[in-house]
Amino acid sequence: MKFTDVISPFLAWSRAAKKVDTIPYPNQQNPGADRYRGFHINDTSKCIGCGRCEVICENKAIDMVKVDGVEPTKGDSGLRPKVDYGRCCWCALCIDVCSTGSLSLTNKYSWVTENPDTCVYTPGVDQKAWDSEEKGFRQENDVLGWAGSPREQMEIETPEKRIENFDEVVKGYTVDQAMEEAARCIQCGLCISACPAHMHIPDYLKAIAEGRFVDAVKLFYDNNPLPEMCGKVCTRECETVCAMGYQGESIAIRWLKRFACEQFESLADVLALEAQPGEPNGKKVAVVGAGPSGLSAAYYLSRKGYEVHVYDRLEKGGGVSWYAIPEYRLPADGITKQMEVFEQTGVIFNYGRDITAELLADMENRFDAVYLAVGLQKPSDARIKGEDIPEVKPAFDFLMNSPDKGEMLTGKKVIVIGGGNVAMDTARTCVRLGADVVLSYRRRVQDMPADDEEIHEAMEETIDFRPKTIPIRIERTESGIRYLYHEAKMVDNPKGGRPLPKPKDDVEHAVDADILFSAIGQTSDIEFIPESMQKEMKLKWGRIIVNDNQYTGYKNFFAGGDITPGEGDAITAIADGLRAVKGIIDRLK
Amino acid sequence: MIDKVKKELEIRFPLLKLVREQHNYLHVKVERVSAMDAIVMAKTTLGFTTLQLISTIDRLEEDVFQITWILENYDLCTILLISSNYPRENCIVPSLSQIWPTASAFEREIFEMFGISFPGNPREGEDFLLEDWKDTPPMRRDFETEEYSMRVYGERQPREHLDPRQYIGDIVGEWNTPMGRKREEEK
Amino acid sequence: MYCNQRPEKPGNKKEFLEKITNMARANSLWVTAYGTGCGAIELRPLHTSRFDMERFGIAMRPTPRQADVLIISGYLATKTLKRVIRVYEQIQDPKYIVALGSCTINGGMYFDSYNTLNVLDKYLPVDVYVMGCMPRPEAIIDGFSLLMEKIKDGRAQGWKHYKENLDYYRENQKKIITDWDLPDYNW
Amino acid sequence: MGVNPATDPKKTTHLFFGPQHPGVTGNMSIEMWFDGDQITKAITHVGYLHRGFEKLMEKRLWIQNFPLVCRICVPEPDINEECYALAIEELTGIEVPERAKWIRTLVLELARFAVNLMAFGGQAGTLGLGTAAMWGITFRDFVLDLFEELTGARIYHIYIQPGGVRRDLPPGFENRIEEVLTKIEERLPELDRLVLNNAIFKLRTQNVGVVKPEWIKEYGLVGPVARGSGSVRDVRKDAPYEIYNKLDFDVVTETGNDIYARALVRRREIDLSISLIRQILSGMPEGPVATKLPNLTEWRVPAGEYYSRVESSRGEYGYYVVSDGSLKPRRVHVRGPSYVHAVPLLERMLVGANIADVSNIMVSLTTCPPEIER
Repeated sequence: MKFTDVISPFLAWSRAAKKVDTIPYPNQQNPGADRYRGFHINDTSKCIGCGRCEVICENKAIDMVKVDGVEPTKGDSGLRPKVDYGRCCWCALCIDVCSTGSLSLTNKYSWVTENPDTCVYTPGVDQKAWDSEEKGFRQENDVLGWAGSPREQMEIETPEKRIENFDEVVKGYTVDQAMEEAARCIQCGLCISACPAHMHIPDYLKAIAEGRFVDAVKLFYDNNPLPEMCGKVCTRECETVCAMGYQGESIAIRWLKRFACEQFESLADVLALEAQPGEPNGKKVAVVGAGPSGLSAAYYLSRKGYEVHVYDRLEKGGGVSWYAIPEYRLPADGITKQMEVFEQTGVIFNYGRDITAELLADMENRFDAVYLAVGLQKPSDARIKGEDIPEVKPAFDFLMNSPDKGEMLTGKKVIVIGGGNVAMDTARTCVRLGADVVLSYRRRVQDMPADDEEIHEAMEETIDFRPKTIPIRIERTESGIRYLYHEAKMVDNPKGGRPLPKPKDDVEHAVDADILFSAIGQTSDIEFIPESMQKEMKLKWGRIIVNDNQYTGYKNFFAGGDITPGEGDAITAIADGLRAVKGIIDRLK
Repeated sequence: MIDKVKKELEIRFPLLKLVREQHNYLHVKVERVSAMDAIVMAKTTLGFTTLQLISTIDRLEEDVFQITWILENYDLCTILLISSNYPRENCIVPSLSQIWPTASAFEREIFEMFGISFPGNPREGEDFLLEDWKDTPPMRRDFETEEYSMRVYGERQPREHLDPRQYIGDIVGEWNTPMGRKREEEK
Repeated sequence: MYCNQRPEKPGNKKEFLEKITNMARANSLWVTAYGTGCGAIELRPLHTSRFDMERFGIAMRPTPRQADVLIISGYLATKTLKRVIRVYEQIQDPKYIVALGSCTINGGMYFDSYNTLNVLDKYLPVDVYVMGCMPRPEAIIDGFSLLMEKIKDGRAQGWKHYKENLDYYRENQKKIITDWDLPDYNW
Repeated sequence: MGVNPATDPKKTTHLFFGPQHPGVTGNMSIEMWFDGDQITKAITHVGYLHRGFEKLMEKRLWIQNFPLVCRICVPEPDINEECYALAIEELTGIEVPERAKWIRTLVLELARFAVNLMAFGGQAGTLGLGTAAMWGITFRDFVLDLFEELTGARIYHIYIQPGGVRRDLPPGFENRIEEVLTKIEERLPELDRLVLNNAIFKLRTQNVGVVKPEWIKEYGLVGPVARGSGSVRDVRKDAPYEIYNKLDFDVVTETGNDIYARALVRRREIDLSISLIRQILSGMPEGPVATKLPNLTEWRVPAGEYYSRVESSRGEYGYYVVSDGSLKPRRVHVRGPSYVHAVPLLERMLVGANIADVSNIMVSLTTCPPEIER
């Protein structure tokens, strides 16, 4: 043993004269670090109650519960997370996956209690000492990307190529892409409330993610007998509320629906067991109009055992939305594929029948119930001076008559007035037919009612957008027509709502053209309904007012689709059909 | 190095299946009858003198236990995994406790956790991690730990569980469609 | 060596005497050095110079016979529970239990584990819970402050409760410790 | 826990050491038979901390296991996360960004640094040198402050995840690390004087608790236990993971075979960690710190089996991860170095040792019971 070894430990005494490490008041002086994972806070106004935190919690510490003052709305389940601190392990997985980023942890760490039953609380609802704490563990989605991710990109034809023909613009997902895209779904179900038909979206996304495409199609047919059409042209309310859309991109629900349907040559074969007429119950129902609403009512009634007769003035089923939507968005072969299912279900179609008052009166006698789903027939008046010139045509009629098989418009100049989907369809069809297109719309581009995607694609296709243009009149010239307009500025609407366009100055701008299509909407035409019936029904602005079950109030007459007030899109029409089925079943009991 | 090991093992055990191969890592699957031979050969002639771990996987759907011996060549830091399947019913696996002193503890644990017997291990049956366990061996796939925990230990308060998906669906009547497919049937 | 009779009912002292003794008890809490779970790692900084718990009158004692406080630092495996019961019962009256972490309240991380308790106060009387997984030393100091307050107020009566309801606690304890080989009363 | 009530007919004494004992590491116990004060037989009893991790992991999603695995080793949780993440990355083929690799290595070295400080001080603590133990733990606390700032927690960091790390370094973090390193470095010589140059420490540790070099291969000893007996085995060098192959270091090794040699290895590991941390800080590249993962609740890891290894402060740590292509792991088997150190080796080492040295020997192996029991 060395002597130094005996002495050396005593040198530690020198510490006695140095600064101590002790923290005098640890619990007051030592706050958690800026990123400390302490107790939960939740911005309840930002939270949408998707339940992602509950699913990711490995300790089952988070329960989604109803709280006072938060009502379920579209895109918000009304539930809020309640955290059990007898389970929580401060791992903060719930923070990193929170789809809106509303949930965070504070840097407060001290909570002592005598009563173990008090350790459960709903952050943001129950008052806690750390509610206003600013520091703590916050989501950093740009680092991790757990709360929202980008969408699988689908191949899209280039604008240069696609204006040459009427082939579909989007190419659809490959199987791998679709399964990956569907796997992004977090199964929160917020989309169910947004979808007018309340389709089983999380279920079929899961089926697609797992590669069970047959199951997915069967799930579509639970509340939507036109999935392929919806897969291509639906207004996709569901995607607007998707929880994944807050910090990433919403799931491509529409494209996935389309993908699942396109996996099969024949939908009727897939549904060989499902789409069969039900046990006949001896009752007969007439459906007027073979559009989405009429078809959906017909399909489910037939499966319930009713004898269903569908009447339509056109030669094929599918309705105007089908015919009027151009090939590049909705190819016609899909129609036949979907119509086969209806035939297999036993629906009897009567095509080419003009709907008249006599026919309706006849139906009243022959059928137990009638469902009116005639849609909107008449183009709205543009109320512009000179709209009676023959070169000024309703866009809707133009689209209805298969323009892709009609004459080319090569070298001609076309003006389209309007900002809705019909205007976009017309403009883009004309471009494909070789014309030079000017699109005139009263308000700004962001005010256009058409789908953003449509507008974006139309802009790429050499269409000359002229937003904020107020039409004055249309004149006839030697070679064609001249369209005159004022440039507009936007002023605030005193009644609220969208800003109004007002002429900026008196300068009249002019465009010369060969044809002008007015695409400013359709109105209803209810002249076919006998006056005696009209008196019994409640009408407003030419539309039929119905109750929750689509009942008109007149005998066993039901109505739905665009003839009743509403959103005016296909999926709402389908939902009307579903409700009508329920109404009819209840009424005929 | 690994190439040589692989070659020699393949010559000796033609039915051997290769699972994974890296520059210092080899995983092979052998027949049950040749498992012990392979291990002894690895130790005596191939230089894998250290037993790292004995691991068991309960492959319930195939009705077998997969036993994996993880051996190591200590000097070269090279890993050799030898796997073999044993039938699940009354599973008996030869003990390595005579060859490696460390094997005994691993085997005692497996006996406790899976109920696999290692005849030849002098300390088999001694309590290791558990004390007086009477239920199904806990690591078996058919043992439901949450159910056991709730039954035996209970919880302070039951969960008030509302699944947003179901809750929304019920509010808007998602399943209330004309065809009325029941959620239960779906699941 | 063991006392083989039921515990006597603790007698009541005069109120002012009780207050004075409580004051004294509160300011010298001696803790049994038994790290039952992972929370024990934060007890070490607590008795080093940085957090220095001795200035609050809290000190670690090596044996339960010298201590007043038992810290249950997190989850309790059933095998440990048996030892903890014995340690707790050997502590002289009055005695207090401080429970650290979520695990003691409702199972915490291991709520579905087959080998850990979920609700500690079914088996032992707990005076103070410190939330956190695991609680920081500062939070543990807060826990001790609460315990001191409780003792001063005369509310820390867990040990009396345990004696009075021994049958209830024993029944719960024996439910999960199936091989009960402890003496029934080990004071 | 006192003498066993059952009286032993033989003349040997029968004692339980632990689980309630201040000298025991963690919550475990040793049952011993003595002849005089010499141990004739010892049996380790473990399982007091058994939580059934491996069972629970089969019931949780891949990502949900990260909060769980770090709890297997309380003093050094990061190696568990790292080891599990390495296995998942190997099975899925997820790439880790370069900066994330550097940050991971930094975290692992910081954790090793903290643990060695505590273990080195703790070794002296078992001999009654309380000051050294307190200093060691206080130094470690400074490192924990860094962890708190970086990861949001002192103990359970849950920081490493497949494809990278959870957060980038906070601004100015490098300077804070440097401050802490300087502060501890300044005080390490004092600790040395107190421990390594202490007559008591030398007397109690030299030629006590000898690990014979021939045991190394027989038992598969790793870490400071093996390196204190002349082994040069270190996974960081032999099978480098993350960026260890870019760092310049020599494996620490001593040839004393006894407790003193193991303490010396730990002491030198502290210096090595400081040097490695400095190297990492000077070479840290810029860039992203995490690869985007798919939807975590629908994340399936392709079927396969992998045994991943990292070097912990106690030696080689292994995770045998088996996936059957589903949402949850099929089997995760954790192999901690303490498994062989604390059960077969300790049982053998204790035979012939004195009763007073039991705690000393046990701590010199840095046995971590949760690793054995899981």
